[in-house]
Amino acid sequence: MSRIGVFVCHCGENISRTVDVEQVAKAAGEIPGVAYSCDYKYMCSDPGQTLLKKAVAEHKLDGVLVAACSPRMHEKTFRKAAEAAGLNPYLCEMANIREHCSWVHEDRGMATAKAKDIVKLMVERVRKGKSLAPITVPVTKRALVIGGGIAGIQAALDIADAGHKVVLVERDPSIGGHMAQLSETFPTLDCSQCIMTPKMVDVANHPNITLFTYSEIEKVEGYIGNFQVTVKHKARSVDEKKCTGCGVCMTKCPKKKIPNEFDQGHGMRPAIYVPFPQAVPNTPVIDRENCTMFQSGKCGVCAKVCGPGAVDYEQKDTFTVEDVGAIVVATGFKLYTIDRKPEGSPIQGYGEFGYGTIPDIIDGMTFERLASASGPTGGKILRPSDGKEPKQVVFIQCVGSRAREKGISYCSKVCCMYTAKHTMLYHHKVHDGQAYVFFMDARTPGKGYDEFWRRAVEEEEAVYIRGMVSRMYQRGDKIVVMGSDIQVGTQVEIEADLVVLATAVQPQDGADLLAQKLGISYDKYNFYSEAHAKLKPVECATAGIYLAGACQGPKDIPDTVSQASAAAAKVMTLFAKDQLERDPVVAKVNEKYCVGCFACKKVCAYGAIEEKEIRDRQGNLVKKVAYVNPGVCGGCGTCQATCPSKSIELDGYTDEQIMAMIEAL
Amino acid sequence: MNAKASKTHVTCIEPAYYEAITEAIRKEAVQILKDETVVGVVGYLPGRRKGTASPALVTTAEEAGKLIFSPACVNNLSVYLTKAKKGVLKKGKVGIVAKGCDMRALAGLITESQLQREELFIIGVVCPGVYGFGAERTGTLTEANIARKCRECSVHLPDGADVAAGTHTELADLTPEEAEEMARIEAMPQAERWAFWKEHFSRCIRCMACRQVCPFCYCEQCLCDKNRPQAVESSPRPAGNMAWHLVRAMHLAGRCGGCAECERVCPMDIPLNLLNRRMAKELKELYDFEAGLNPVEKGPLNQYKEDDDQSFIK
Amino acid sequence: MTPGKKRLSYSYYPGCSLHASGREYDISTRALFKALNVGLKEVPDWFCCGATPAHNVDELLSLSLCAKNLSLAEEVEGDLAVACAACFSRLKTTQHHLKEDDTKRKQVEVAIDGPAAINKPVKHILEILAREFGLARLEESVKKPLLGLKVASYYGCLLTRPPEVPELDDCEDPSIMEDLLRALGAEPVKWSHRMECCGANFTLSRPGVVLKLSNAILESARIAGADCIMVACPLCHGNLDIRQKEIKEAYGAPDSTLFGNIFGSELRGGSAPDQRDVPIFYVTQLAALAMGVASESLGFESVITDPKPLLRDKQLL
Amino acid sequence: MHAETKQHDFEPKIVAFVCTWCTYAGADLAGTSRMQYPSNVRVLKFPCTGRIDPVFILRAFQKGADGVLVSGCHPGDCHYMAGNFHARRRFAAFRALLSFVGVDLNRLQFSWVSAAEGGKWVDVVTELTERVRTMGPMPEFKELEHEEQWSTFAGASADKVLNSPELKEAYDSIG
Amino acid sequence: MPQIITEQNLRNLIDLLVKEAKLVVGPKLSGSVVLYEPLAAGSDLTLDALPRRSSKELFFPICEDILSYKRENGAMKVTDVDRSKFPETVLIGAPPCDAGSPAILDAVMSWDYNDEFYLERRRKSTIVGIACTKGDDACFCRAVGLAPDAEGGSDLFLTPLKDGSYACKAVTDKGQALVAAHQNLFADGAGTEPVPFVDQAVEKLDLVKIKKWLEEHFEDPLWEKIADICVGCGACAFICPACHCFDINDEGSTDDGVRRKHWDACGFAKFTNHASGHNPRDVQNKRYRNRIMHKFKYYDDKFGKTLCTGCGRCIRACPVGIDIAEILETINGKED
Repeated sequence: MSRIGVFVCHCGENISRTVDVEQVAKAAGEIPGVAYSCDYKYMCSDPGQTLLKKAVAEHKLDGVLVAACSPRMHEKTFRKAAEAAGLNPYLCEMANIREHCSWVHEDRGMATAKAKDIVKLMVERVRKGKSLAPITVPVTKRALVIGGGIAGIQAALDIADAGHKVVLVERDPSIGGHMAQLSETFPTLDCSQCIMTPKMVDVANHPNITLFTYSEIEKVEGYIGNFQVTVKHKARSVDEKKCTGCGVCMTKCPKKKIPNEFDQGHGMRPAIYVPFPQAVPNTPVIDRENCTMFQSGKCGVCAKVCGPGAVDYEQKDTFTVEDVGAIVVATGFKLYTIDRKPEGSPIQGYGEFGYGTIPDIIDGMTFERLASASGPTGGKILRPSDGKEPKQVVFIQCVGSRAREKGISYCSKVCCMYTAKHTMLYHHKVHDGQAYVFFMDARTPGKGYDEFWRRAVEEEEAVYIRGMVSRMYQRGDKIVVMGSDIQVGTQVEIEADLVVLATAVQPQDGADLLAQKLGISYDKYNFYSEAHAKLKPVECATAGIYLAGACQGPKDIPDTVSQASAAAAKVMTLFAKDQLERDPVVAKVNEKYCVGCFACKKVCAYGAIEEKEIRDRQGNLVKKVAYVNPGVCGGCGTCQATCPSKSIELDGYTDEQIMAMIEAL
Repeated sequence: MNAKASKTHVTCIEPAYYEAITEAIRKEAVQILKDETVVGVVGYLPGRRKGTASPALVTTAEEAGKLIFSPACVNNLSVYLTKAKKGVLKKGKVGIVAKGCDMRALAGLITESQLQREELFIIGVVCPGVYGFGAERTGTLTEANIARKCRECSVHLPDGADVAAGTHTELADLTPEEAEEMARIEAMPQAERWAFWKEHFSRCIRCMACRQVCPFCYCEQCLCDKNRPQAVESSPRPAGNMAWHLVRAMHLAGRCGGCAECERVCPMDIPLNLLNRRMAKELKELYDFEAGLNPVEKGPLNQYKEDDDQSFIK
Repeated sequence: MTPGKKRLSYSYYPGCSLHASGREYDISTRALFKALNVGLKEVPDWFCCGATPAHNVDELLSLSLCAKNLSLAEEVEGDLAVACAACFSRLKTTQHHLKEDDTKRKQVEVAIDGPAAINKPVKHILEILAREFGLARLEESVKKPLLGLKVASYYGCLLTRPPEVPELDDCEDPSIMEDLLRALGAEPVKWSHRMECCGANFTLSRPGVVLKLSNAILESARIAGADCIMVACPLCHGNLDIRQKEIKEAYGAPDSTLFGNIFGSELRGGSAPDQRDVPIFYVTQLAALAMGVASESLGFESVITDPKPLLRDKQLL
Repeated sequence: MHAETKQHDFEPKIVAFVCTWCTYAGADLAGTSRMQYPSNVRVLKFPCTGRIDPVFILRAFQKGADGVLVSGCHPGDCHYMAGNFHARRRFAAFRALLSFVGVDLNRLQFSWVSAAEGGKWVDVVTELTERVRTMGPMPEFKELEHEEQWSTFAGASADKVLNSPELKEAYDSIG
Repeated sequence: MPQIITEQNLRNLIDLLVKEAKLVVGPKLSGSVVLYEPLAAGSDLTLDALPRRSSKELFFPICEDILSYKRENGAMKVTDVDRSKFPETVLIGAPPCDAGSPAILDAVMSWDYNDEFYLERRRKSTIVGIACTKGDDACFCRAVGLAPDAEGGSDLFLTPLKDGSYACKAVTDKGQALVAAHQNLFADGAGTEPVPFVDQAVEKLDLVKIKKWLEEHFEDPLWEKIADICVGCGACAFICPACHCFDINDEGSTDDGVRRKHWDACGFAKFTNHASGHNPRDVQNKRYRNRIMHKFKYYDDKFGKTLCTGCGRCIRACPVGIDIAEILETINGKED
């Protein structure tokens, strides 16, 4: 038999005006299990709290109910007071007779009756409640950043500058990402590489950063504060420790005509290469697919010319396990390839545009490379088919973006601005050329953005045609662009020398697979989902994993950098304490009765539920049951409602508590 | 009764067809036991009384040679593979004779991590139908004595079995009594529906036969056996009975493959499968989900779409 | 173990054109289905689907016309096969609207005095051939492959648009006709105007428009090196076939206005355009030919642009 | 401003199962804004609608609720990301089941009420309370609670046996 | 002096008894099944089929309240059920396999503890048994020592005659009293020939031999063989006229509730589950063995009776076709 104390607060007159608090206290005293009840003017005041503490001691109370305002207001206050009196704070509850009663009802009789009922319900809740101890989780103060684009670089630098160790993993041979490919950046037209490469060098030189390029995430285990991440280091065929980065191997490599991915396939590179001259690390890799040595076993020139003997054809993929406490995911984006319908994707292709079959239809990133001083044309705008300078260039916006009929409904956010930038760069370089832009509307919400766009239209003479393009085809050496101008209300055809498509921003290939390894959720396009669209835009639902950059949704550079720094700040907050303390309202499994159907695991949004093997003393597998990682559990209780046998139970909201409350109705 | 008798009885299937299935099952079962592919085979043996058969767990080739298949082989044998009824067969791969409707349960159990496909050797039966409960159990299976679920069978081909016994594939076109009954109940005024079910549930004696034959009632602790807290009264009174059957229907929603065993075994003739079919229909309409067609990752109530119907929510 | 594949069988809505100007389409469809041993049973007492005019004048009328035809079709067993792209579009559009809009459905059901068969599956001949009968089976059944025949497959406006109605293929970049042609042994050409409008039912009211649009299509096919054009619509067939002579007269001169309002075009002029005759085939004519159906029963006599010289040239006659 | 407190013949018992983050907070807002609504509702707080088991609703009806409200965060606003999405499916199914066995769904209301929607909370509660008030007490589950198998009646007291009208008539005729 | 009663008078008798404020219970069509239920009139009586549940529930209800409790002002108030309100009851139309069950159960109900709930109902009841002319291939009453015309347990026994009337025999004083009170409905005479009985597939068993075998074979491979397929439901026990296990449950809250007694079955996995979690009958065949042992050995040991009337209900109802008659035949045929 429990000994519960009920304290009914007048809240000045806020409650007592409509609720007969004395009666409520009296009725409470008659509820089975209540050992003491009283009413008091201000329970939250110091004397009120003292009253509570004294009563706990005097009447040997084992649970406390304060009938007062909303628990959202003072639950913490009273739980602290109860704790000070020697009770477990979770055995202190509040009955909300102010917001839910005295303030919303006028009839004194009805309000008093309701207040009594509320108290009765809550007494049952306290009676069936359990002592709970806060959950503590140790924190490994080392972070993993996945992706070495501007987002990953920024996050890694911020965390490292705060004094924590960081592991930065990049899939490609060099960090830098897409930003390193850009020519100039809007809205200031400063050179992308000029602002990017110093940051790349900072990463390489930072004592707190361990950089793994040409590496991928193989497996992720553990939970917030305690992840074990297996990193796969792909065989570079060049020993990073020995290589001095002299570059002789690259100049001597006999196979030089391999389309360079960094230049969107428009420049050439040898089989042993660094993607671009400012690459970090400046250590080449051998592209085994295209290397004569690997394909036929004959060549070996690079090994012969390498002074330090760094070239190693026998190198294998290696794996390391990194212990980290937090993970920042910054895997970035790719541009939508529109010539075909991607396998298994909800997105349709744009076969009618002839992309992929007509060489002079290129995407925005290719145009960036053409306009870049370090690009394949040395910064001259020359079209791919015949190297001529295009005099009429058509830019088409929203290719794939905002195209519901093609399966993508979102806006790619950066295209309006970079297309405007492209028209300017083009106009600066080809003075007698004409740029046309097909667009739906120009979206320019950013500092200095609209001014920039207006400059493209008003000063740089780009012709903006509001409308979409239906079809393009080659006619002679021209590309016929058939479209509409909805402002004039006519169909338009332009014979263009070059067409630039502002194709949609999409998550990187394999984003879904990485999400599955990390146990984070992603939307139908494979963009990673934040925990809350407004208030937790950086956190993943899975505790300890944070998002930065375009992997979460299309973003421009300033937004990406902001989010990366925000993610870094979140990591630092986590690392500020040695132990992570969590509310003990988490689910627990009754292993005796769990039959391992794992319905709970299927509905858990946090990935908190694991499969656990139960073995007998001989080590034979008896059964598999669910196990809740208390460090990860969010405490929603969806698992319990789903479990048919109720073998999983949410502390603080047990079936026994709820049933008793319903019984008391 | 009489109205039924005056109907022409379409002969659904010749007895010789069942004999052919029997032969095929025996051959396969003997073989897999002989070559030790499996540790045992769950099949059917004839009962003492004419027109009856019992489930059997055979472990020797000799016993396997006596297995049968007939219209009396009504049981869904997958129940013998679930945890709650475990321990009767040794660990290892098990052979099982399964009709199309039973295979839906197997698929569901695989979905729910209760079975592994590689631990099963499924002898699928191209089932032309079985006897209805309480129907005439002798002679040919006809429209008069075929089970209600078989009248609207859509899964008589055991897709996904290791081997299939039987070749006959054409089913007679019978009136879908179950669907018609469901439509009849749905068309009733609300109070009449309540009266209909109240009468049925009040008769329930809580013998738990429905639960015990159900392949999906494999919980080690049934919610309805729990007493702290007691979510459902365990005493056989109308109130607890109603709660029990509603809870069960809810727990089976999205999982039940429609073998109708619960309804068949009910000694009080409560049309339990109607509840399960109603839920299946709802989930099909709302989420385009049909249980047990294949092992899947998640059932309809273990997943969601952001644009799920919410017209009922204010 | 697997049950033997049932013989495919369809109910059939030919539509007015196929009983008049597009008779070749009808007879070749019947001949082809017979050759493939696919059942085809004409819906008794069918009438006009309302085509393009009705829905521009009276929506309820246009929906009711199709709904009534659909309920007539419901009486005949098998999915409803439709050859005419316009009829197909109207029937599917009607089903689409009535499924989406309960109020409309009720109005229509009052008008036709019965339930609207909104769930009767309506299939275009193309999807029956390529999907239901199947390309593989079709390829197996070919007796006389159309080797060396370069065909421009012309979809026109209605077959695939809007995507949610016909649900036939990718609406702007379909491939079903090309796939079919390959199965028949012919060579589909890549060309630019396969999705453009031929002018359709402006054929009487504004022939000038039709001439302009159809010319663009024919010219584009010639540029792509096509020997002929394959269509799946009697209206397209009419415009492209019957008007070839007129088009030559109107656009024979090199300075064509083919490309409309061109910004700063430097391409005008040049050599005189190619003036080859381009025979227009119905998909069923070519398919039936490949199946070895006698050419006499495919209606090649009744078209204006004579295809026989081409077929003889390719040794297909 | 002060509306006259009406006396009603029937005060329905309304039980509300709400999530703590949105609807409970919304109800708090209604309080701080001093909005008025019928006092019939009794609120049970859950962390999330995802925690709400259909059994609770059943139990509430069995224990005498005349109307039940289940309310949580709007889709996409769930504090736990997806609890309300799971709840939405679960309750869609449960409604179908209740309706099939003859429960009037007018007594069971689902709603999304956010922490900012104090007004909506008032509307939802008022509407449900008044609707149920016009419907009268919910007889089904309550009656069931007092019914027994016949042989049990034969034990407790003879008058309980008279559950069927004919039987009652027969016994009444005895005088 | 032999007497007969016409079918119409039998129904009239029911009408009269109802008027006398007696609870008259007999086979009645309830929905699609025939059950023993209170009859409102003679026309309700259905003698076409054996009711699905046995008549034991008349004395041993599926579920009954024992007491109710409520905490008031800190003290627990307990209210007992008033057994004096149990009505006078007449059971009409029970075949020997049902009518005979109280004769078996009385022993256990009044053994070391008098089950007053059961006994009070027994005292207030009169049983009108009827010879059984139906029967099917599941029936085996002859094999357990009863017969379609066994009078044991009946106060008044009816035998169907070929002309549709019934020969009556008052077996006990209660039966005699019933006839005496309604003498005008009965006529003197032997009547026509009785309706013949149906042959039974399992005619005779040596119950002594079976008991002996059971004594010696607590452990035997037979148990696994016959009962591994048992799925552990309670259908057989619940519809059995002789099974009498029950469970007691408090329902409601800890402060306000009812203590209820209701049927239980040894087939349930939780039947012998100890609070410790240990279960002495840990697998299903041990539970099924208990069912056989209890019926054919333990009960006989204690009370000298077989706990089975051969009604065949469990055979018909078993979801997996376990056939108790077949098992008994098997044991009966054992050499050792």
